Amino acid sequence: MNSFLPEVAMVTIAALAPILAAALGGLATEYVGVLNIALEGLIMAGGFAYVAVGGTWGPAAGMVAAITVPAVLALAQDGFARKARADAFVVGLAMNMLIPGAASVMSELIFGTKGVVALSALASGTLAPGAVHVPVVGPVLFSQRWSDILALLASAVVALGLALTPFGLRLRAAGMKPESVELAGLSPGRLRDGAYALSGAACGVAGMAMAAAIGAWVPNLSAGRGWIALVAIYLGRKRLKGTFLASLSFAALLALATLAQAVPSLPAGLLGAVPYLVTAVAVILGSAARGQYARKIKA
Amino acid sequence: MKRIVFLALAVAGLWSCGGTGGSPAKPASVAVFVPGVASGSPIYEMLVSGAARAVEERPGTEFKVIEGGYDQSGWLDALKAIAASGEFDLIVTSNPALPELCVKVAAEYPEVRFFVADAYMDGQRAIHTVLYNQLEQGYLVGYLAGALSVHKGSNRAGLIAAQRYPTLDRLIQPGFEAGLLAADPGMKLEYREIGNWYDANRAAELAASLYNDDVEVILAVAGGAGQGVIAAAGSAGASVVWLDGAGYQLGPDVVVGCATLAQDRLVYERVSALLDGKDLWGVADIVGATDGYVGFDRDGPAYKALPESLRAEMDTVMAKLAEGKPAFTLDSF
Amino acid sequence: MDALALVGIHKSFPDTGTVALSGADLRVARGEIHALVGENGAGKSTLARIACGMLAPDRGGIEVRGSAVAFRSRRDAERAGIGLVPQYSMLAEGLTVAQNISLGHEPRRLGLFYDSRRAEYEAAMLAQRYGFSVPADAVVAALGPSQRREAEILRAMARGADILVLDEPTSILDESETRTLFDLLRRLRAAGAAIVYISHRAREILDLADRVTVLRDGVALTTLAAGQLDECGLAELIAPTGACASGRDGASAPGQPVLQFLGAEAGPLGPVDLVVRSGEIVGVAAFAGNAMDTLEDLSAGVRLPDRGTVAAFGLSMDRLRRRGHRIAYIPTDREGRGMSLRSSLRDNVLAGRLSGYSPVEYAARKTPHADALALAKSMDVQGHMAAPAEALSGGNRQRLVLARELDKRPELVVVANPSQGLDPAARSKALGAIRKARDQGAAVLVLSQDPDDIRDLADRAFVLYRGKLKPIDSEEAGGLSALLTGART
Amino acid sequence: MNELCALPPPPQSRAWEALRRLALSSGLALVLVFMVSVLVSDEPLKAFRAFSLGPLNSARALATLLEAAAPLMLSATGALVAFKAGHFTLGGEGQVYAGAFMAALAGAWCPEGSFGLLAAVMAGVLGGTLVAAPAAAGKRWAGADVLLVTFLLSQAALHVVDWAISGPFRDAGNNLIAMDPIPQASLLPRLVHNLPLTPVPLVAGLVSVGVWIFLSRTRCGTMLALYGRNSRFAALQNFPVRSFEWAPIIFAGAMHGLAGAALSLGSNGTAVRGISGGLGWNAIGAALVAGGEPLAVVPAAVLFSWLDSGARQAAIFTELPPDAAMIIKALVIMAATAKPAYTRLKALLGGRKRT
Repeated sequence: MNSFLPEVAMVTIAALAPILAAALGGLATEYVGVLNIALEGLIMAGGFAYVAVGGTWGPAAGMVAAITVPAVLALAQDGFARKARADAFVVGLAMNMLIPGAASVMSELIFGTKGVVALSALASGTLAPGAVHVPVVGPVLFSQRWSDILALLASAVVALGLALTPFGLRLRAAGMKPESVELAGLSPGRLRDGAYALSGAACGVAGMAMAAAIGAWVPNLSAGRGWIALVAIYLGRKRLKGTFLASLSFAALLALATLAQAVPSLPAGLLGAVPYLVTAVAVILGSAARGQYARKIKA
Repeated sequence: MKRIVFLALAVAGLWSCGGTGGSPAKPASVAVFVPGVASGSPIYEMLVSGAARAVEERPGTEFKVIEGGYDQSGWLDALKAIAASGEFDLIVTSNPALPELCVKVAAEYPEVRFFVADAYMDGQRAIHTVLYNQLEQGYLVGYLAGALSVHKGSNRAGLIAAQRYPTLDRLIQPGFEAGLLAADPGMKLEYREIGNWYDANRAAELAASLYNDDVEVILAVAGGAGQGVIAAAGSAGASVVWLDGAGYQLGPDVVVGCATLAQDRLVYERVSALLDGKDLWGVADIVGATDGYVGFDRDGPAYKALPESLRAEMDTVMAKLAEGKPAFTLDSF
Repeated sequence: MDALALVGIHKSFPDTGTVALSGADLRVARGEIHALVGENGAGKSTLARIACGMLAPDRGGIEVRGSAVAFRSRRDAERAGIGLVPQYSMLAEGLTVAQNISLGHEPRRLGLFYDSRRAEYEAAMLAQRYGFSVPADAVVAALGPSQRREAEILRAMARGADILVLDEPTSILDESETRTLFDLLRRLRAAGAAIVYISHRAREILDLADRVTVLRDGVALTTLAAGQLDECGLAELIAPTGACASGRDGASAPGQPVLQFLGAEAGPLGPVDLVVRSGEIVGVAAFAGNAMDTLEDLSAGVRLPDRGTVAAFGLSMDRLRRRGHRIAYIPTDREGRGMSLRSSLRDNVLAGRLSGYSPVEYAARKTPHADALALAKSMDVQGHMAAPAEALSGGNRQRLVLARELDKRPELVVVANPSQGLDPAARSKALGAIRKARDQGAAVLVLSQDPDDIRDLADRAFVLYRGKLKPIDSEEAGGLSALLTGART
Repeated sequence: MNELCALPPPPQSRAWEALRRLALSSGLALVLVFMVSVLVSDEPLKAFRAFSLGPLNSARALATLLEAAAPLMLSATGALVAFKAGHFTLGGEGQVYAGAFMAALAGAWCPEGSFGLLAAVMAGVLGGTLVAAPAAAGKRWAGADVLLVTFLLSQAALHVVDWAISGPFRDAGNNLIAMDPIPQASLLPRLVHNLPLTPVPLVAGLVSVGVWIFLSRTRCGTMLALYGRNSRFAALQNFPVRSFEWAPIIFAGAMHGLAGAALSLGSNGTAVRGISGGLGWNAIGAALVAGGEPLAVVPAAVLFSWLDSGARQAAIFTELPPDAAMIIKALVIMAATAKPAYTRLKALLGGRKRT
């Protein structure tokens, strides 16, 4: 039992890496005031690009592809939505259909299979395998995969970019009032493009982390991480700190639900629902508490 | 508006000249319905190749492979569309869940016949099924898992499944447990569930937590998500057992054993028989290790790297199973 | 040589099917304050946006300091030294004043990170230079309208613009703030800046401008020296209606108390005691800061007082809305509270009288549609019934809200800044409609930052200063101004 | 002076606009199908014919097409009402699944016959409503974010129903992961002998007409649309905003539940694991492709199921991979929502007007 907490921490960090990267990417488009529903598809695009390119030219090239391909896709997605004045939400939904379909066709072309493509060269090693036996810190920190660490670092970069750079400031301004950036001589459309590209790149890193974790491309690789990332953004009230905390707590809930399967009397199928139910109840109660507080101020 | 009229005319033209294009009387035509995607799934690849071989030997027989995709809820509509096309006399498929769907389709299209491998349903005149004795399959990998665990000093083995389904509950898991106990009566089974067939990362998390908890061998019954178990075994230096031959390719270093089904042989034999007019309709057979349809693949690098004594033990178990010892007789399913 | 010359500008908006400008000219010299006037929808704002590079003209040329330019973006115009103070706020509400001012030219640390300290310092220095009180580190959302306007002016000045376009800058400023602004503009003029000043207020224009260009139906009608004009003549030029003479008519016949404040306190608003009776117009001349907004919120029942009561028809405001009393509310925040921008003009007009139709009558669409047309016409709202209200210009939006709200045959009218965005003719029509409501027995509360509104409308008047109400003699407009400014010193 | 206001109102111009865009995107779909057929198949004409006409070439195929489109019409209409009210519900998938589950439960337990059918339909509606209810209540009493709560509840419902169908409520005698079969007499009746046509398409059509009447011809519908675009304004106009906060969410839940019931009570004959099969997501797509026009939901749903069914037909007759169909579907959906300028409105206005 004394290994329980480190284990929760370890699984949480592994679960957090892709969710956080995707959530912060999605936050970039929320900053400019659009919901990028295509996070799920973009993660898949990143994972597939990593395996498809990495399979031929090695993991480093795969990583570059994992970042650029989804970024370009997201850019195209936004470009189409803006130029054709299409509903950004519908275009995002369509991206979520398009990407798995295209990945499957390309997988058949490149690897001759629509199924699992396992390439052990692309599997991520752990940070310092020898240090696992260091108490507490060992398993929590040193047994993490470098791909996850990389995704967390990328998340930090995105977070810094959003919080501390002029670019982040401009995104926020564009989201609050597009005319404010227009008056400042900037193009709200270009800023939106930038936000989309950033969200694509961040999702690509998330996909890379997921593919590297298992050393393979698996159809439907993202398996709902993009949606969880969206939940984290909204749970975090579209703020940076909030999104981080929400991602972290959701990852912890998922880790707990995973580890709770060790208790034989709990039905494994139902445990999957728990993180969502808990969060839904928390959201409603949280809103109610805020409402009460606001009423008190008024009365 | 003009455009629409033009389009309508063009479409109508295509339609009318297409109507005369049907081929003249054909002896038989076979559709292979893959409930999933064939490439990457050995059991379905064998389904296709077995049926193809049977058809090739009978010139004039039409043959077509149709993939139904992973979404179980779409299979019924796909099957109906195949039957409704009127192009096919025999639909060949493989999956324990398919007979129920075939019954529904057969009620509407009585002229179509079905052969379902890896499934069991008797008494339906339109359907022939053959079930593998997967108790034996589970037993083989269970025994290996048990013996290897004991060898490595662990008394627990894992089973990570995508979700609960009847074949798992009634055949694979009991067989696996029987194998574990046969190897060592003190063995215990840890069951974990992913919730779907594709979330490989969650599978990896589940597997990692088992391996961290002194489990040495895990059986993965999880489709694409099984890749996660292989990855986790790789980083934990532990082992995986698999239910069909593909495991060795997916994880040459960690997949120590694969129990196999002779799906291509079975499909070839039965489709040939059916095309030759043998009346197997309504019959449900069960085949297993005694007739060679369930076996164990010795050709894995990780298996060959196991200690000689373990492999010798496995040879004995396989030989005995082929003689029907222990007897996992199934009269029905 | 003109500092800025716009020659033969054409501009139409295919989306909404409107032609805003058809060959408009404007020439502004160095060291001049040049007023641009015209009725609502004459194309003033469009011309301003074109001058600032925010819109590209369909045809026509722009010259800056004698050389022809083609602005591909706002940035080009900014480089040419043209600053804009827009009619509607273009500040990002959630950012600080300094962030808004520095947007697009952010000071950086290490070439990468936003240097917020330096941005705040620069903004504060800028504010000090122009004698503005707006704090550089405050979030815009927390500011009152006049401080927002200050921030807006600072942003236009921050890039060292010497051609400045101000689009109705005083519409939400009080007298003393207006005076501060005018001082600033005069100083800029003395320094050689060219200033385009867009406004409706004849008196302001005569007070401030050197020359006046009148825009009508998208063409420049004439350009005159301001000295040649008087108030009435200017109004006549803007819209030849003969309705120049404003002033009060009708008489109040106060009856039952309708709206009552009893020691009401909320946020910056001190204890307020006020009774508005049926058949009278009570005017409150507004003052800078949040108290004005708070008073509006309390009067409209949007917010409840922290202490004390606000009641209408003897009912606390939170219960009132369920009782079906006829209340007209014309808010300052027209787009946020007064209309649904993306809904059709028809639905916006009819919103106030939906419950008056029987289901069958409404489903048949004939009567409601005729009503909507008549109502829009009654206030000269110009626009297509099926088009979204977004397509309406500011003045049309104001008229739409006035038409709908006053059509309710209200028992209580709460109106804030009734003449915002209206040209003199439309204004006098609007004020007439408010008076008519009074004459039909409504209790009317007018809150306005424009002392003229109070002077022209109010039977009894108050001034709101530091959250408190002080009664004034509304008959003396001069007295009002004096009180407003006097109260500040 | 004011001749613009004197023009008659354009007759449902938005609906026509939506229909026109749908027609154009159907044309685009045909072009894309043709291109893919030429690229991929060695019998391009056959592939094209199978894809485009396969779903339409017999009464039976047409009936199947309509039948498949009907649940989508129902759920998309529900989603559309919620969107009109400004509530972005992302919870359709779980609501459909819960509806299918509850309908199968009631259908199998209640006495067979039309009472059983009725009970099953009601149970389905209840199922969808129950999943939506906490979101509606959370919005009404706590102001909780609708998008977030509906999605979370939907995910939870998906897990719970998955567990229920493959665990305690599974039909033990069945190898399909499904619940006990609903007796034949409690299933949806067929309108025409030998055609798979149930009353569901009719009901779905009526629902969308009803919603159209509600939104465009009733006072309450007008108020709802105004509320959806500016809730603050609606409150100040004294509209019944309190009900608008929850009722549209409940309605969407009910419609998704009804769609789920139609799935269970149709050809499936019970609730199968994964029966919702993306219906909730497609509903959002169809509602948005319909441009917020309830009447356009019907053709939008038919377009969606035509693409699905055409892909299936093409896969049967030719080598066209199912993934190609998915890609085509995605591209058509994108195109369907594109707005190539408001040329129509411009023409209507006759061009001259000043702002």
